[in-house]
Amino acid sequence: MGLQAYLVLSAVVFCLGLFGVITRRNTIGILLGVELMLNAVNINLVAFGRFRGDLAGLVFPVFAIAITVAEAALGLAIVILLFRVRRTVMADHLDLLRG
Amino acid sequence: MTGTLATTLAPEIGLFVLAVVVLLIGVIQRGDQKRVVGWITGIGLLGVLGSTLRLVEGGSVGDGMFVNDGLAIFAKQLLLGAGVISILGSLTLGHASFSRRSAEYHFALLASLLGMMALVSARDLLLFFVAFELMSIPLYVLTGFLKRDEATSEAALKFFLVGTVSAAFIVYGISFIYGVTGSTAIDTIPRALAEGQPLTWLGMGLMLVGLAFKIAAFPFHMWVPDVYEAATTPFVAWLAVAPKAAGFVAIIRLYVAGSSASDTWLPVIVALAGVTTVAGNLMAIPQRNIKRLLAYSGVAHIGYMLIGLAALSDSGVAMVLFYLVAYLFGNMGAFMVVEAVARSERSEGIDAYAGLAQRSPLLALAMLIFLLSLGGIPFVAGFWAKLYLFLAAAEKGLYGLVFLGAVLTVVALYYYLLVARRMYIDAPVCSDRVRVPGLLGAAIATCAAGVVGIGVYPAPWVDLVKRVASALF
Amino acid sequence: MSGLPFLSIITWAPFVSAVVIMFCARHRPLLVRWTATIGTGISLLASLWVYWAYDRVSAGFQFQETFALVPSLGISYFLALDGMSALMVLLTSIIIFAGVFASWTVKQRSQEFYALLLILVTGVYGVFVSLDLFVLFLFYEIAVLPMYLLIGIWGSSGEVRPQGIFGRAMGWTGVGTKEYAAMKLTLYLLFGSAFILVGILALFVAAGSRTFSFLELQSIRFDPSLQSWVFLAFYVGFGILAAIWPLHTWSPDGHASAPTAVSMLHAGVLMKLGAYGVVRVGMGLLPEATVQWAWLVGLIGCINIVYGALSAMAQTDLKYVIAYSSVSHMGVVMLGAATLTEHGLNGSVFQMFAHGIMTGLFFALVGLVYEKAHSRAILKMGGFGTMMPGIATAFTIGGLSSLGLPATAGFVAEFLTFLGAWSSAHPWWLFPGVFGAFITSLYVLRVTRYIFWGPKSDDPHFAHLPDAQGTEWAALGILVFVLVLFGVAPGLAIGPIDTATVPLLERLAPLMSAARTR
Amino acid sequence: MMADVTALALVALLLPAVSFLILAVVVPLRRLGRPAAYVSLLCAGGALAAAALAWRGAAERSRLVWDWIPAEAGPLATIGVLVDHDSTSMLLLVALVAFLVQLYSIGYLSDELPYALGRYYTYQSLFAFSMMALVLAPNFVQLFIAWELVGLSSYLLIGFWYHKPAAARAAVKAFWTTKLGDVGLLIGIVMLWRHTGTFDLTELQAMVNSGTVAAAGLSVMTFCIYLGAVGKSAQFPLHIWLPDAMEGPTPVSALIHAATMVTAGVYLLHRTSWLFALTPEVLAIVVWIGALTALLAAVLACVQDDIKRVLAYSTVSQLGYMMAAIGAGFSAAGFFHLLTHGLFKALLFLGAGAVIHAVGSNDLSRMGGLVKRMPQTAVLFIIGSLALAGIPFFGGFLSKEDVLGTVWEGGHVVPFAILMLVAFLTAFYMFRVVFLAFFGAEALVAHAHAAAASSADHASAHGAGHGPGSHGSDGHAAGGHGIPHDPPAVMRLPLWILAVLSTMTGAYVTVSGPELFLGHLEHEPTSPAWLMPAAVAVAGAGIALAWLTYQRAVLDAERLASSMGVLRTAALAKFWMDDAFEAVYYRVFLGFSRMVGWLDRYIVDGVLNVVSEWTVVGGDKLRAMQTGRAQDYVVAVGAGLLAMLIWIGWGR
Repeated sequence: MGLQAYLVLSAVVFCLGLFGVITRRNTIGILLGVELMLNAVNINLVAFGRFRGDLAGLVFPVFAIAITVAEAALGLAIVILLFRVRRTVMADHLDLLRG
Repeated sequence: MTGTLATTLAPEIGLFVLAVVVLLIGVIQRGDQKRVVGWITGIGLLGVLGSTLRLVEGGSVGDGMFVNDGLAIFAKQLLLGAGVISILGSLTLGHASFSRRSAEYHFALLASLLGMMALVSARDLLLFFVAFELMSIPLYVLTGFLKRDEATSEAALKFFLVGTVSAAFIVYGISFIYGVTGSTAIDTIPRALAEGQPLTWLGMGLMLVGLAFKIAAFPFHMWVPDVYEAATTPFVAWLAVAPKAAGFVAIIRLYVAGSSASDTWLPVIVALAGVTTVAGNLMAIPQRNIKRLLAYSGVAHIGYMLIGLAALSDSGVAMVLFYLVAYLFGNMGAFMVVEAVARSERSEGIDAYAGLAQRSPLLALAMLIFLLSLGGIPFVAGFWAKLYLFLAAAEKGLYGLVFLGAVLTVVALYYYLLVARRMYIDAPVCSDRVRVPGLLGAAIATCAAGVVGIGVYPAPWVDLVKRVASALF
Repeated sequence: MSGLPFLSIITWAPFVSAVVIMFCARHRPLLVRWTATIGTGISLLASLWVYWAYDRVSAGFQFQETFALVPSLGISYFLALDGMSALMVLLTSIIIFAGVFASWTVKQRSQEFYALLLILVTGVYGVFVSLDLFVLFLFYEIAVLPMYLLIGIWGSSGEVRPQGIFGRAMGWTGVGTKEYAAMKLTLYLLFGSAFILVGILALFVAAGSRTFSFLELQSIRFDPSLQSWVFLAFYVGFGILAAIWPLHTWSPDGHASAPTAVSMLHAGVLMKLGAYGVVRVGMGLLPEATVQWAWLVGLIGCINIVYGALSAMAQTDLKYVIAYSSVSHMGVVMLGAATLTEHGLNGSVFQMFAHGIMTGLFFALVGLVYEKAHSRAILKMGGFGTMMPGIATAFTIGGLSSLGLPATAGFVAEFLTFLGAWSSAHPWWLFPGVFGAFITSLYVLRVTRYIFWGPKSDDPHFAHLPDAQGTEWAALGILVFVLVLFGVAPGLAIGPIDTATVPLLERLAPLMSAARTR
Repeated sequence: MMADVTALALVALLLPAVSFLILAVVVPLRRLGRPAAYVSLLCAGGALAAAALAWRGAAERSRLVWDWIPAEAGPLATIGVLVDHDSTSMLLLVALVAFLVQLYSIGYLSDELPYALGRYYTYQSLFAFSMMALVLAPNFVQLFIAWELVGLSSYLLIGFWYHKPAAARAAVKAFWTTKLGDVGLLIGIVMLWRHTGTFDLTELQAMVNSGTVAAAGLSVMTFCIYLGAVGKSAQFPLHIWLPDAMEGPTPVSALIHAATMVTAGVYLLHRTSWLFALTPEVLAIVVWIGALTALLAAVLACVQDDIKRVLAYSTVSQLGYMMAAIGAGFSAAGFFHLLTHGLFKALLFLGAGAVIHAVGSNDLSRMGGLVKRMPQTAVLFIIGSLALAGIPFFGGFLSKEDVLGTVWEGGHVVPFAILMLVAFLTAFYMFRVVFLAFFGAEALVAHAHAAAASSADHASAHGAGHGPGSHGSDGHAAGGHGIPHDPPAVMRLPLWILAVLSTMTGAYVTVSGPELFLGHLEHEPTSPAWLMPAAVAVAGAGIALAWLTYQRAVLDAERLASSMGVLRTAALAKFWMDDAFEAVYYRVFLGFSRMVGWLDRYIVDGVLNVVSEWTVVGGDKLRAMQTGRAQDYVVAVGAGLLAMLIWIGWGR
């Protein structure tokens, strides 16, 4: 399997994630979509690192994963917060601010 | 080496220490934290700002990952200055959560600031990404700071969602660039571009989307009005300036400065500038909430700055930096007035300004000055700013863009004048003065002084930004 | 003599008094007025001195003051004046001095009113004396913006609203109200300034991004194709302020809604600012384009004259009549300039002055009538002459000047313009010009007859109308005196004007002869 | 001596100016009324003396000019005085009539309120100054300036009783109509300047004499200049304003609308006759229009019932005479007639004023048998009428005959015939007035105030309202006095002076020729021998017809009138000329202006409003994009990315 295949895989995952973000009604689902996108990036980085034989490609995902975790935590916190005040986690109900 | 490390990173280290101190206070002092944290943060920021004055241009750390060139120092001063003004405005915030969770607020703010400061100095994509996220994540927190408010949490979620998706775009783009160049150093990008690898283009495009989100260019601006409307005003004042400034510096580094292939970005930036200016101005017209209005007008201002960037020249960059300064004072000032009025009137609608000139003439005058500065009227900073931008674009021959921008200034003045009409022409609903807390007043006065000062005598600032920018090319 | 920075004094004296008014004269109406009087009085005296001391033999730009503002971009605070701007400065001084008196009775928020008015005037002076294009533009915007508040706060909405199907469709835009007029005027003029800005920047860049100085730019020969579009930009930009057709529609609404002193200043001086801009900046810097586009400027000038006059005739609101008459008269100014002949240009500049005074007078009078009768509807009024003979007399004099009657300044201006028109490359311009003057006589005398002549109106509102009083006489007296003085002794103004127009034409002469042979 | 003459002329010119300035600026003096009148009168007297001296001293042409409008290559325009025989003759006429009229007015307007009287004399001074400036004009610029200023004075004086709607309307009409002609004059002057490079009459004449004026296009210029004269001198078709101008006080009509201002056109053409001589085609037009005007006005004069209107039409008619003479190529005859006409027409008007003053009405049917009540006035009026009719030894005899002879000499047979017919009509209508007013049965009409109020003509029908302070309508004075009587001395004196002067000059020139007025002429018209008897016979026939009809009643006036059929209908309708102008003004002009006004408001401005409205609506539409749903925001980011990538790909 060449680099190309990994890139394609990551692109597919990335697009799946994006698709999820756009289409899921549930905010939790959307968060999952985001995670998927970020993981696609990691696939990319690692693949490049592997094929180039460069260490940076492996270091980078470590940082990325750490940040992703922080983001996910924050995202879930916000969702919980939202559920407390709004009693819903459906994304399309959240259009108080508009126009 | 440690000496260089310390001197080069002095502001960042100072900021980090300050953040830790604030956090510790928050941990130790349970319950009502009052304003002491705010004061500490403010004074600390001033100290850090002072330390930036001693920074040496060209100092670098970590094999050139982190470089303090003129641009970076300038940007850091700008960011810190904006932070000070914002703190000044938020010191008197009356919300209960501000008394209880003051340390939390200030820590987040300082963390974000730290991210921005790292971002403007970053010369390595890894650092760049980390700094970018360090800047962004606290902003989501700060947006949702008033936890009990329905709108606030909604805005935080939207900001977060769009923000993380954009971050994903950025890092995805970074991965491609890394893949092509085999390095995370930013310096290698121009060469890769010159080679014409499509993946480089894809990567740069993806990154540009992420940055465009940060600076809120159309159509990546959509979080802006919602967040501005819902978040606390002093924070918004800062949010409207600092991350955008950082974002611009990043764009300048990646797409404009010293890049041999930079002219190839011209059509993109021109297109972004055009649509952003038009959309921002048009969408601001029907707004009835002053913060939303300022949000959209902010989008338009981003468009103007992009016009300057589109010149892809040292004078273009210089003028963008100048614009940022003018925008800092004008925009933050306007938001501070909004805060003052909102606190007294319990409304952020434009109607709340009816007859303000007769109730509090000075406050109205200050608002008028800020609006005029934003609108680009002589003798206040915004005029020179806009003019210089157009000048830079004209030098590049982008007369179409200049003309578009100049004409849209008229549209912008339309909605600014609608506010002016409320303040000056309409009759007041009640006659008592709007009470402005002293510190907030000081923030407003600072901004007004900045706006008028630059407006009357812009030469030193122009010289400064020109010097900073010319080093990049 | 040359020790004092006269031009700065002229320019900034009103501004200083505005600041004094804002911060020191709070809630003391009389002090406000006297401060304004003193501020504008200083300007008036200084401009009289400057006008008198201007050396007509050596000509050129005199009373120069320079101060580098942004050296890195070649921007400097460079003031100087030649014969043309000296006259314009004098005009401004006269109008604002009279304007202060004419608005003596403004009661509501008078402090702000005077402050804004004086700031506005600073802008106007600034444009006339600046020789740095950038600073000129800066002052230009200053001169436009306070207008919004001045009209919005102290203006008056018209009684005559649009009617008919179109009218109803337009009704909800607020046509006819002062808020609408204020916004329209301000935005329209700023729209024009966008063109000016682009033009100035283009010249700056083409000149090597070194300088905004008029004199230095003048010595550069710009590429004809650049000149061509930059001239159009200037023409549209400044022309909007000069109310060129079809970009004039801000003017009737704006002038009709504005309070007295503002109408005086705006129609009297600000519109001249537009024409001045076209002549000074457009024609002064872009000789090739001037020759190239003269036909357009003249053609639109002709349209303005006739169209404005006919529109004025159709109006039933007194202020609109005067406002449209300004549109018509500005046509004469533009026509004169477009002739590119000595007499035509002299006439053009003289018309700027004459029209400034006469329209100032007109608006002062209309303001007085409105203040006393609370009506602007021509058809409702009647027989006011018996009650306010002084106003009637002054109105008649203004009207006569407006229709170009000799012994008033209006005649000399029109006469010179006609001479210029007939000796220009487009002699037929003479006919619309003369015809326009005739239409002017129709509507001016018609209005005079309706309002001041004839039997007294039966309307009880008009039962007791006092004549002008006290300070109002001062305003009227000054304007009538100047109007007649310059009509009887036009040499007072033509002399200095000539020193400015002749060098301008000398630059154009070779190009024109080249164009003719082609 | 020469300098003295110009100085004298200058004094004559400036005295009224001084009086005007004093009265205009010193408001309290003006408000006093009578003292103001005395100031004006004093200046007019001084001007008269100076003018008389200048007239006697004028031998050579001399001029005195100052720069007026400077220009790079020497002054563009000058002002000053040009003194020669013609101008001093005219100056004297103007000064004389002006002085006499001002004197007369003291009596005539004795019932005016002081401030109104002061205003009247201010205007009078202005007029005297402007008219003299016109007469003495050394160039076209000053001529035009003065030309317009006399128009202004005329406007102001016609509208002296401005609260009368008819007066207000007449004033405006007069101004507009003459202004229409002035448009032509101005164009002519401008074109001529471009053609020759000068405004100066002396220089122009020198150029014409040396033949350096190119003929090409010259006729257009002279025609344009002639248009000015058409307006001012009430030639067809712009004669319509003059009869209406009778709304002004009668002394004003005498001065401005009979003796002096209306003859300015004739004077202008006489002054520039050397120029017109280059364009015979224009002169032909002048003859024809002159003759036509004379006939038209004479016909109209026959059907008027208003004594002033008869005189007004007669003035128009006589102006036609003068013009015809000028058109025939011998302008001196026209000018001569101008001078004699000035004297006797002023006399007639002032006499009519005395009658109106006494009777309280302009209406001929309210008069009758006045010869018993006011014998002096009757005699004076008859002297004037005889002069106008062209009876030997009276004022107008020789000048009229000169005119006829000139036209005949010029070979204009049809105009000559017309003018002969007009001579007949002139005698007829003047004596119609004489017989109706002074002879016949005494009209037993109650001279009530009501009648006095509606003194004027039909035009004032709707304007019954006199505001407070409306202390004067023509002939108001006699209302309360009961029986008509001769006017007071202050009014009688001017009448007598005019009558004597008119008759004396008439007799003198009948005997010795017109040199007195015209100086030495290079070539006199040699009229055929049969002309004098024929002219006198025609005039006599006219008088006879009037006598038979109105005194003896041998002929029934009604039947005589109705026998004219269509002509009478047309005459009563003023040949529909006024209607035509009114229709053009109201229908075409106002209609067109309304259309332009509408266009401006709804199209030109409408486009602007629509565009700005679209901008606002566009903002609102764009705003709808901001749905408030987070996922849509993400979609926007994605779409933006896509667009950007496509754009980049495109760009490469």
